[in-house]
Amino acid sequence: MASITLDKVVKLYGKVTGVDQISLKVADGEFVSFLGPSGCGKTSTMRMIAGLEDISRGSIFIDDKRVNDLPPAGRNVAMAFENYGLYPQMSLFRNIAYPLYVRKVSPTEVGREVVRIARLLHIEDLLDKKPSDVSGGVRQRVSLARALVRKPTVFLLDEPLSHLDADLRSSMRGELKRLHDLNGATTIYVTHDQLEAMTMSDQIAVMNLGKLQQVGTPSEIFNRPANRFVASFIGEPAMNLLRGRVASTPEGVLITLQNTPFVTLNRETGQAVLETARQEDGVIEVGVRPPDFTVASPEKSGLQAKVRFREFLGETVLLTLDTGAERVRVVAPRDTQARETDLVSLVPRLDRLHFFSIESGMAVAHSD
Amino acid sequence: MKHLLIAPPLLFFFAISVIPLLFTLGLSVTNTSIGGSGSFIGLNNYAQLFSDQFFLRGFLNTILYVVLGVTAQYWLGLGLALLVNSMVHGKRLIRLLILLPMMIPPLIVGFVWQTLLDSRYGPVAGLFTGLHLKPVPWLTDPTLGFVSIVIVDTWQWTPFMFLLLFTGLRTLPKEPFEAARVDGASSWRIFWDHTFPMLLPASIAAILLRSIESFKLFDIVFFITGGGPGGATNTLTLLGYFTSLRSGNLGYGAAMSIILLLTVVVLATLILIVVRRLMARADKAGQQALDQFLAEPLPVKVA
Amino acid sequence: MQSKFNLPKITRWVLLAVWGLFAIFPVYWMIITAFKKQRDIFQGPFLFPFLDFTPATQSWERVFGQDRDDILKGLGNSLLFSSVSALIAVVLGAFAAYGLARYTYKYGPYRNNDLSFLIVSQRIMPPIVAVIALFTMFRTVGLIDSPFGMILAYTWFNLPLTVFILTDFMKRIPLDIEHAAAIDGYKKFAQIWKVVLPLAMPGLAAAYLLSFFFSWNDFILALMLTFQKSSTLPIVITNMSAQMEPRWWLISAVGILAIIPPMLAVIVLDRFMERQVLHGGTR
Amino acid sequence: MSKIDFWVKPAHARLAALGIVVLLLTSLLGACGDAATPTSSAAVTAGAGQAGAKRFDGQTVTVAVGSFMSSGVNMFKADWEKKTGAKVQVVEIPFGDLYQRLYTSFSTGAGEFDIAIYASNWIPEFAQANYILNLEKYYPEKTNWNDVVDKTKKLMYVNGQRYSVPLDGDVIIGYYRKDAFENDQNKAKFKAKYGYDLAAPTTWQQYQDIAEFFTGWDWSGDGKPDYGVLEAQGPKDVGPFIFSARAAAYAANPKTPGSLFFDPDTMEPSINNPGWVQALKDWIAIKKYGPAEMATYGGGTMRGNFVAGNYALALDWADVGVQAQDENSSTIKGKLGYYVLPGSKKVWNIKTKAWDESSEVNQAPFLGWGGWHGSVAAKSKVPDAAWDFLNYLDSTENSLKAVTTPGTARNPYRTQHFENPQLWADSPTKYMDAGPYLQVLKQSNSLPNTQFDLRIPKSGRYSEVLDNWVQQALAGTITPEEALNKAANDWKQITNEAGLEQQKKLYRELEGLS
Amino acid sequence: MSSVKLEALTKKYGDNLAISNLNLECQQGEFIVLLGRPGAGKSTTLKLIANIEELSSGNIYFNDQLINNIPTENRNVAMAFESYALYPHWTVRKNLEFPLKAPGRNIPAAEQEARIRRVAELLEIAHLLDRKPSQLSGGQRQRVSLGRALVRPASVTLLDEPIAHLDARLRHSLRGELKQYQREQNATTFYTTPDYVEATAIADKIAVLIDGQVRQFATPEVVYDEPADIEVATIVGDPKMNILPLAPGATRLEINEAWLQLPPLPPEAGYIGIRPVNIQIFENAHPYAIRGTVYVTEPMGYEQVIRVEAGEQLLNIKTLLTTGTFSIGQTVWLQPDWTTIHVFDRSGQRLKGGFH
Repeated sequence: MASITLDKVVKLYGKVTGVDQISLKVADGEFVSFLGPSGCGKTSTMRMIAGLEDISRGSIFIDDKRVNDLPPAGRNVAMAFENYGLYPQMSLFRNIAYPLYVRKVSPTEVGREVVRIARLLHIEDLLDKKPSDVSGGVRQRVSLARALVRKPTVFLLDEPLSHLDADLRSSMRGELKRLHDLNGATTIYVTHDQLEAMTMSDQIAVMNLGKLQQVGTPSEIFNRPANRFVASFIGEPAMNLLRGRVASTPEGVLITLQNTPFVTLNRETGQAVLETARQEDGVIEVGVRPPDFTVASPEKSGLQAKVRFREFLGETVLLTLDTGAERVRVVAPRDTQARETDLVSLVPRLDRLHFFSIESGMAVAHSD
Repeated sequence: MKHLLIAPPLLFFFAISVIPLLFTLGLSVTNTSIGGSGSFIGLNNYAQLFSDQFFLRGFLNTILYVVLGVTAQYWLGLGLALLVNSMVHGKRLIRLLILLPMMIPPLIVGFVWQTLLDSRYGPVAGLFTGLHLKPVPWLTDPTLGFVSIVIVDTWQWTPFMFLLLFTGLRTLPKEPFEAARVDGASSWRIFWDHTFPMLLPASIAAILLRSIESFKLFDIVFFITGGGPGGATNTLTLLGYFTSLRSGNLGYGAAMSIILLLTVVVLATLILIVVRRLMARADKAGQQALDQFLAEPLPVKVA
Repeated sequence: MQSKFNLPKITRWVLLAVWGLFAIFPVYWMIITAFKKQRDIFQGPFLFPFLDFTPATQSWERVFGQDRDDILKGLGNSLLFSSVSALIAVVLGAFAAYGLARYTYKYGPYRNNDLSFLIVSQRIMPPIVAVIALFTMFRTVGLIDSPFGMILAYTWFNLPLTVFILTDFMKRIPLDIEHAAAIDGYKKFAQIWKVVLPLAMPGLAAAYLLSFFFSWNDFILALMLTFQKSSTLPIVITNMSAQMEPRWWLISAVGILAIIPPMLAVIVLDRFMERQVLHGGTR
Repeated sequence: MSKIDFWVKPAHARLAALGIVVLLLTSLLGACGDAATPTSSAAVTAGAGQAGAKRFDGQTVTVAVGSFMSSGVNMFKADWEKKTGAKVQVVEIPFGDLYQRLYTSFSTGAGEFDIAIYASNWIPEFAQANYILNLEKYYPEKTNWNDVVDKTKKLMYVNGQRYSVPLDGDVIIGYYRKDAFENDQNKAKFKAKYGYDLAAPTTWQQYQDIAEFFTGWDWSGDGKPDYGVLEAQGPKDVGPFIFSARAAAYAANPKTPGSLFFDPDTMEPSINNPGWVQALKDWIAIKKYGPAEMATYGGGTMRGNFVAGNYALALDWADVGVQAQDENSSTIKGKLGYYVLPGSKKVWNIKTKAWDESSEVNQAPFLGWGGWHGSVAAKSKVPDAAWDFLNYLDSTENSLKAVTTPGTARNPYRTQHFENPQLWADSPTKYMDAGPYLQVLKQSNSLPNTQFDLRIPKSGRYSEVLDNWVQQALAGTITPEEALNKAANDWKQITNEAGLEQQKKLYRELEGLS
Repeated sequence: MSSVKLEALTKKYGDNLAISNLNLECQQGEFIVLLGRPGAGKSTTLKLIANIEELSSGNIYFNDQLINNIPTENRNVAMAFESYALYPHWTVRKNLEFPLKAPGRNIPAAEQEARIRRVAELLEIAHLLDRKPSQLSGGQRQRVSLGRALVRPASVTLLDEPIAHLDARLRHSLRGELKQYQREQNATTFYTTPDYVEATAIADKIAVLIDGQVRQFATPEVVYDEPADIEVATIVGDPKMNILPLAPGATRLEINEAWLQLPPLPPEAGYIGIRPVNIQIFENAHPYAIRGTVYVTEPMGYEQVIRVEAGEQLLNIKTLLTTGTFSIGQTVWLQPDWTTIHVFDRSGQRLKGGFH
């Protein structure tokens, strides 16, 4: 078991900066996800922790020991690869046994361990097969088994579920979570899928363009996104971001969308919004998650919008609406009457609004 | 449509391969010589071959050339491919340089090496003298002459091996190798456990191709030693050429050619089998310890 | 990057340098020999121009003077035969390889594998087995010493190789890309021409290059099947040196010329071979 | 990272395309160049036609010639073409493949060649098979016939009829380094060691002594140890001729003429008799007086090496003499001495099966390979033009020009060539001291016991077999006796295959016995 | 722009039956989604329509004309491949141009340009037109592949999981736009996906494919509310509908020594199905509830999915995050809402009618 500390880690590819000054602490036994779109530097960061790539600048510590110059073998980390990285010429048994074998573990011990892990992952019947003879799901589990069998201090999982079909992905998600719960090893999990990060992690580190955007628990990330990027990356469908004018009124701070009053904030929340807006031509970005609108008849006060698409999702419907300048998505109960081309009024939940600076994109306030 | 696609090579096969083969087969059972008509003499030519010490020597030489030359070329080519593959910069230039020997017509190769190895005015001898060693009679000692040919052949054709193996290396997936590094395997282990076995198909193809080409070894020997001293460096192709075309003994030469062909076919098959076995064993040797678990009943119960 | 063989960098460079020296030195030797007089050759070893010996242009005077026509003829013939026969071998080989990769053949007991073995097995046959018969056949139809005959012979010689190399490449081209072309409204020939062949480019380039090398370096077929008109460079050089005196300075000079075309071919085609054409086409 | 996606960069694409286009264009140019040659010659012919009809207008004479002899032909081609309006096409055939090529061409009757220029050794075989034309009807018009050296004349006759035009005289002679031999110190040292004066060797024993004497020390003054001797001992080359030349002294007994290669009565091979064995032992013995690579040297390499200095003695045709005059190759211009092939005081007698010993040295110069001759193919469609061209090559003026030009492979064969050393000094060779050279050549050609090479059919195979076994003995894998016995066995087989009686008849006739 | 009729399509690979007796009929301009798990035969069906795969038996009609023997290039179908199948040696623009320039199409250059522009804007790839596929991300490649299928007029447009690899934002916006675009073109569209949300969102009609057969062919609402059988029911909905087997003639459900009274059911009932949102979860013992152990919890935004081990069953429950926080191994009580159950017979077929 180990903690991991990244101290201003930088990765340069020629002149391109792949990872820009990442500092992060992963506590012993934590499950931390690196989340971000492809090319955001999350995989590079993990590979630097694994020792597969050189660290251009900064330091990485495992248990307070600087590991910059240690080869992968010296770091006692185990890794599962996106494409599984199985040894194609070896049987599944040998694949799983390999890390023990190179450590010259006694044969009996190897056998015992491999079988134990294989049973845990329900692949004990397939051990004499070659990777090419088994399905993606099995390969994925073999890859995990190979990482698990070593009892490493740190687990690195690089998008291990991305090539599985939906059913398997959702069940493996649960299995992985349970596995972590059982063995408690420090785990770093790289993914571009916000759902995976949200459902599994203790902490999420959201990354974009090589930079760390926010670190926090899933709930923090979801409810108090640090900036526009985090806000729109987390949650599906994505948060609506709308431009609003800010004005100070006696009742509080009034936000106007499309020249119609949208919401009035109390003084405490409004102050920060007001200050930011003053520096930015009186404009602010309002974030509203699609479930946080209520669809009402057009005569009700709220954001006026015309339904563009109505998509049936089972329990709910997803409405895509035009407000004139912007497009808004709303998740509504399936009995909502609005049909395509209908005019409706959208009423936001006042306690779930987010405000971002137009220029910097940083969160200014959250109305909860 | 599909028949049309494959017609030309098949046509070539029948027109320019089968007919000459039959022709040569026919010649080999006669005593035809240039300057005289031949008559049917059955398998006499073949019988004679096996008491002909030049032929036997040439036969042995040919096989040794193939075995020694191809082995040397394989390991050197593999080493070079690994080295170049691990480079980040300058790959293209290095590759061009490595391929250079392959581009030189054997005739010129023959001349260059003949002078290089000359014990009197060759730079190799100069090097030996410079190191206070006795110059070695590279071309005039039967054994060394043989070794020299292997060296030159290796010089010229290692690039070919390199080319095939390098291409093979580049098509390997990279994740298993990273996995092995994380799993804690040393470079040496990674090579034996992964690179080598995964390169197996490319290796077999390369070895087979080179072996087949090696059997045709002719020009280098022709230009460097002419088969000497005393026939110590003769190859079957060289002998066939001299017998058929220089001394005009077409029937006998044809019989030699046929034996050569048979040898190639048999040895190519054998090499295929042996190489596969050897490589499978090399793969296994490193893994034997693990293999026995599969045979053993799985010993432990899991809670 | 993959399968990084983690020797220390220095060791790697040293090993490469050792091989480099071994590979390049004979070429260097050839180059300096082209600037020696014959007596310098036999009194050597002289390694450094201006230090050991005074460079002479004797060989180049002959190359561009007395022997120019012969050398040009040899060079021209070699280029013509090698480039054209390699082209034909690659085109025919590509079509055959496409057939073997995409269709199922059944001629009596012969299936795809047997057919490709038949084709490739021709390469196993040492030329010495066939040359006498070939000579006789070519004489009968008047192909001796004709460019057409030589191109035919080299095509025969190289076709098995190109089929062998290209079949694998063709198999690697995803079927879906061809299907896409069909969906887009193109007939089979257009599919092959516009889509398959460009994608097989690295293979085509490699096959072309190897064919070119083999034809360029051939000695025995040219020896048998040409007299004068169609002599290739190796034959011209052989004739030039012969037994009167070993004009190694001259051979070296021609040798330098002889390396240039294959080197150009490598430089040009190397770019194609490096290309990962398939990259990006599919998921 | 280092991968450059080719298609990404149009500049590269264009460059590559350009490269391919250039490559193809060059090849096409090559083809055009080829095609252009006949056209331009045709133009020349047409031009000549306008000037007035010439003797062989529009005829083409195709000449097959061993590769390195071609310049001796090419240098006269244009002149003759201009004179006669005919066209000459020279077909060079690699030296080693000449016999086989000519044979297949003649025997399948394709009539590709009008003229064959080849070894005189093959004349009997080709004449007998009617592949070449009997030239008697043309000879009366030849004005310079009498001038040809006697021995060379004899080479042209089969059944008393002439079948060739001589272009070259081949006899093997000895060379030595005059500068080393005339050095007083060396002389004294030699005398002290061997008890007789240092001079050009007259016996093989002396040859060996001298070789030993000059081996292993720097007598040439270039700072490196030198060697006593250089001979072409390489396989598949001129070895059999040099070896036969050495054997002649021991095995060509004037009492039993024509017995060098076979017993003319039985056609039993003589090559395994003690005379030949002695010659082979001698030949093996001199290996240690030359560089190790001597075992790989053919005639050409040997010549290049010898004239570069460092060797005291050599055996060769007349070529070394000419080549030594070329200062690009040679460091020994003006330092060369010559001698008729050494002889022996004992010579084997095949009849008595014993050595005939005498105080007289038996000298038997050897006309190895027999020299280049030209013949007209029997199937030629333009025999008159062919003859005329050969005659032109052999004209008094041209032959002299040819033999005095280096690199023609043509050596003196007419008395006129021998008689005036000044002509040599004035020639392109600038042979300033040709007198002694010509003297030795002339003498070698005209001694009573001068030996012809083996000229019966299949001579190529006989010498191939001999070469194979002798090479074995040289390499030390078998004894000289064994080697020659095996060679003799193979010779018997070849003779039987070709027909013993027929071979015997021809052998006797050519040796002037029947 | 044709109507399409698939009649008894069958496709065998060796002895393997990939498609067996598949029937489907659609009107011109309809948007049909083939929904099914990987390997259900969705792609194969599209490939049979395109004639990329050869029919083993059956008939295909476009506009009531039998087209079995018409080769691919003459069928005038457009297709986006699951593997993208872009031409890697050409730029995006050339990739899009290629189908427009095909022999016989004779589309004026100006119209070609206009079509490319339109599609490029629709798919947000206008800025990528001069790049090669190798310079694009996976999602961009997929959009190019989709663009190549949409750029030209076609009798039928076949889209094989065309937006599966786009990021969430694009997937959501493109879904609607895609349907809108096809409607404007009046194009008949076949669209495959394993994702029921995508299917219900976009389809005029969904054909649920299982083992090479159409199990249900209906509007999204019908498929969701009245799944034809258990397998359809478990494909549509995430997390999966919980399926509980019934003992023959059972009137109550027994789990973990507790039992729940069932509503009256017909005797042939073999299974009941209940969607995860229709089970309530309690931290404390609750009347009319069964006991279970939390297997795993998955918070997602405002909601959470809790998997609970109850007897032999692993039940999915979807509820708001505000319901409470549960940890692995915790004991919980579950109460289904009987008014929303689906009832299936022993072979898995839906039993009609309400049962509450």
